[in-house]
Amino acid sequence: MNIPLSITKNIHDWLFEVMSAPVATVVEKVLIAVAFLGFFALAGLLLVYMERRIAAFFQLRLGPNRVGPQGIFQTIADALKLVSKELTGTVKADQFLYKLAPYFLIVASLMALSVLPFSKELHAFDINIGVFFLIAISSIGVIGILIGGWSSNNKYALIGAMRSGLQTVSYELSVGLSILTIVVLAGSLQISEIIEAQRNGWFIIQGHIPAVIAFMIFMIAGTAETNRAPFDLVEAESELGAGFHTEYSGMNFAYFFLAEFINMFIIAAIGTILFFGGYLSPFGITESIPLLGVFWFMIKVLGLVFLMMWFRWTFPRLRVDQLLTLEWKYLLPINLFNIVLMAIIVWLGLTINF
Amino acid sequence: MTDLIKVYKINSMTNSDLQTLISSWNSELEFSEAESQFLNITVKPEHLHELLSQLKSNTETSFDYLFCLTGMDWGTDLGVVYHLESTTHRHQLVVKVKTSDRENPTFDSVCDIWSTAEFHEMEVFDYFGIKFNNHPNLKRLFMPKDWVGYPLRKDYVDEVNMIIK
Amino acid sequence: METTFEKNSFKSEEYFINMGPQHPATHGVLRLLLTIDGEIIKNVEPDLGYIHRSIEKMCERDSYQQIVHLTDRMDYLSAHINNEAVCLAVENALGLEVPERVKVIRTIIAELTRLASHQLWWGVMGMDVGALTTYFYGFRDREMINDIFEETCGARLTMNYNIPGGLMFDIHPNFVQRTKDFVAHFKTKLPEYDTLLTGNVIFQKRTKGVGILTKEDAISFGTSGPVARASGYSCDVRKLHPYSAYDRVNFNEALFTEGDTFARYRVRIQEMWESLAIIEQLIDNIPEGDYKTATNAVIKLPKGEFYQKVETARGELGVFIVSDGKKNPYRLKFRSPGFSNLSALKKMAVGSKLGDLVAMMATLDIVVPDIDR
Amino acid sequence: MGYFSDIYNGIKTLLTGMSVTGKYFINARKEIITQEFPNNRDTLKMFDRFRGEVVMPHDENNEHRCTGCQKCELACPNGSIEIIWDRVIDEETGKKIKAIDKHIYHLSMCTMCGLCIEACPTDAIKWSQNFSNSAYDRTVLTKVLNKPGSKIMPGVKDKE
Repeated sequence: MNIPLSITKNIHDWLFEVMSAPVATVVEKVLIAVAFLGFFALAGLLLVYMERRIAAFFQLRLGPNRVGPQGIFQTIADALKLVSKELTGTVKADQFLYKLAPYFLIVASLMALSVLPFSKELHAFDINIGVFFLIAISSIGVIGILIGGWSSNNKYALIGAMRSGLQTVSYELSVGLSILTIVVLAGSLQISEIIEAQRNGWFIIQGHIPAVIAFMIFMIAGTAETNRAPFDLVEAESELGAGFHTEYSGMNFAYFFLAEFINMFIIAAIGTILFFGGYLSPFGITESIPLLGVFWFMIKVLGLVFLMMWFRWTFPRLRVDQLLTLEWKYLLPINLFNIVLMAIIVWLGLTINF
Repeated sequence: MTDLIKVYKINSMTNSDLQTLISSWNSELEFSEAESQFLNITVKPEHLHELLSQLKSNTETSFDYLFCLTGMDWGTDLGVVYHLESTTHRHQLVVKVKTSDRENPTFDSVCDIWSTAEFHEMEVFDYFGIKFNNHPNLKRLFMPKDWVGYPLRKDYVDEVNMIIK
Repeated sequence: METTFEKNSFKSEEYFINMGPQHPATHGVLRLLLTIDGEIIKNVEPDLGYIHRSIEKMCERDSYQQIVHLTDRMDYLSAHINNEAVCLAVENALGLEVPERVKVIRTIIAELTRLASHQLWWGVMGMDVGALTTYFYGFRDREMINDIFEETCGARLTMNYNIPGGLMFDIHPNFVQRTKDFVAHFKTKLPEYDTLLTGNVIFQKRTKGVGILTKEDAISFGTSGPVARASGYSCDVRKLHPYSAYDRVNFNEALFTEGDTFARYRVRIQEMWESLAIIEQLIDNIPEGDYKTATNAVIKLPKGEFYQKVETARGELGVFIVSDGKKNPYRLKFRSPGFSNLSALKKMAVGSKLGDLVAMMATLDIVVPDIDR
Repeated sequence: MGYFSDIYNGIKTLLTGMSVTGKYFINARKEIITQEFPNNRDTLKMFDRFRGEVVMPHDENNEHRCTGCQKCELACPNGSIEIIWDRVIDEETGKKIKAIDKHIYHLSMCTMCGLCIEACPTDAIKWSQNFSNSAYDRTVLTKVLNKPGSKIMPGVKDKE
């Protein structure tokens, strides 16, 4: 664990000064965990607020604007309401799995959050297989959906959960392959190295044609991974009511809801890291101030999140067989072809470097 | 505009032509044009299915569109009124069937001739208690399954729910 | 040699699902009993009566003026056209000739009602296939029509503007200008409907070839309105049996032959253009004159049977009045378009997927109070 | 080749769809169609003909125009109107005439069809334009339209 960024380094040094090394390590880990939990909650609430406002503007409405300035505390009020609500559920549900499911989902998204670099070396967990770790962790979440839908003893929930299973299994492939295309270009799986390799131009420019194709596939498959419209078959409200979380209420429901938004954040963050240079500023304009990396990272992530929201509020939903057709007939072959193309481009040195 | 109406009404048979043609099939039919804008045929229950299927299959009449099926309570008689239209000839016809049996009124179903009759006959059964032979799924459609009585009959009494002015 | 392979060992299991009475896609309190094998629908059985108010029985009790307001509550999206049907039936039975002004105003408002109904349908159709934003665009345009209604009739939905013999009161002085403004506004917005939803590749994939109803089936199931016209059965009552001012306007009957969900969608979009054309032809030519003819305070129809059909936004509405000469009808039957259209659902839905059923229900454009009455 | 043209056309239609919603997003502030309802309750003006509820206008002398002919009661399809009347001696002519004691209006049963106002021969009742009439207690919705102690306007007579 190396956190040399000035603030975090100071805290690190201070902690090891005032207490013995083992205690300091534990305290430091706890502090990091608390920071991430706080970030998780805050980012989730902010994204929910952002979604509601943006949706309102697409739909010629105002959106929440009563609680706090411009309604910014609306989602906090909603969260408080959800916390205070009774947890209802079906009697015949498989109680253990039923209660376990939301935590599965939320732990999976939290773990994925840990490898994201918010700025240069503001990193909780920079392992050398970072991208691989991300893909592996992000597909654990679907188990939460599956057991949630299965255990709530509701047919609508079951249909939703099964749809989610097949959707994730297929689109996992496309996400992985489109990330692989970029890994071919970067030559590393370590996230910090991938970002540093983009100092000479973001990968979407370095890799030009295959990178743009990979980006489009990544956005489509990523939207499908997070079960958002137009791929929201899992909770298709006009077909299944609420899908897999039909029987959940109160905070259990809120976990599902927050996890969806955090997953969206993670997909957008992966997109930023792989295609738009992560925390790197455009043309290196704020190279000297590492803390501004957080700002650039968030700007880029929120831009991609906005794009996903734009998809959601424009497109109709696909049918379940069309979802599979899109993946296996279109995205997968193009993706395989795209990797070969990228390999040829890297081999011949046709990348664009500044 | 009038041309268009003419195009839509091509090959239409007049009421008297229809009467001559249909009366040649069955001599026991009663025809009437009084008090109605259509030609009315009153048919005995036992000839109902035969007449209606002939009305549809005969190419000159070809009444293939059953646009209204009404249950009726004429005080003493229960019955059904069929409003028919031909989509090729665009002429219209009304067929009525009556029975004086109020305990167990039964007619032949016309579901096999016009599919729409399935729902309409369920509605008639629900309101008037008229049963239809060979109906695939005769049950209460609108009223609760355990409702007693047939609410649109004239002798139906419900002192709780009905407000008589 | 007898094979040891048993088919039954691979048999999939069918199960029941209750779609409704509270379900977002059934547009009201309609309950569908679905038998499903995985995602594939094996059987659909509608269970009706959740909003049954026995309007036909109430009609036997009420006077003819009072019946009119009950019809608002049947198909509330074409309330004015329902009112018109009863009024026309009573007027025809009495042999009453209503002033030209009434006929033209009735026609304009009927077409505005149709537009409002189709706009709502378009919004909800988009929502059913998952595009939530269409709902608000549809409502934005519908709101202008509702304002016109509110200014002239006093109510936005259940207007009860017709009375036997004419209209309850004259049109508001702003009516003509507001209607013209609306037509000008909507002509710029209707193409947007196409770019947003009609052309969308996902929408087309969701609707093309889904829920096919052949012409023979459409006729046999007694369907009418856009559902029948999408199957190639020309059944526009406004053309076949013109009433009010429809005999003097020029419009085309929207007719498609594919019979699938997309054809039903296109019929309604086409109908919106035709309705705009009808309004444009009439709005400048509202003749001067009375807004009603005097009738007796107590209307008694002559003894006999009277049938009147009109074209509502959903199809052919028939009003069958049996009169015994008293001040209230002996029997009054409403042949509602949604009832017959719904009966064709089973034919369309069996064998398709759960998502398709929602799209089919959307293009059947069911209003449940119209079915249950 | 149809494979690639499918992809091309598909993406094109998706982008045109996004351009429509994107245009509205950029102009979002100008084209808002919703109202912030309870906040603008005081300034909201309904149309003149809006059917809020039935009221009976009184003039400054606490006089109304209702003769108690009960035509509105008869015209009402759902029995929302009840008139309790009595015979009083007319001061001018000395004859006994009908006069209302109470004109009771059940807003909870009213369907706003307007037949009573059509039927009234003396224009005694009319629509008011108030809205959001819902209440927590049903009895609040049963209203007596004539004010206590009110009389009929002089000169208003039944057309017999």
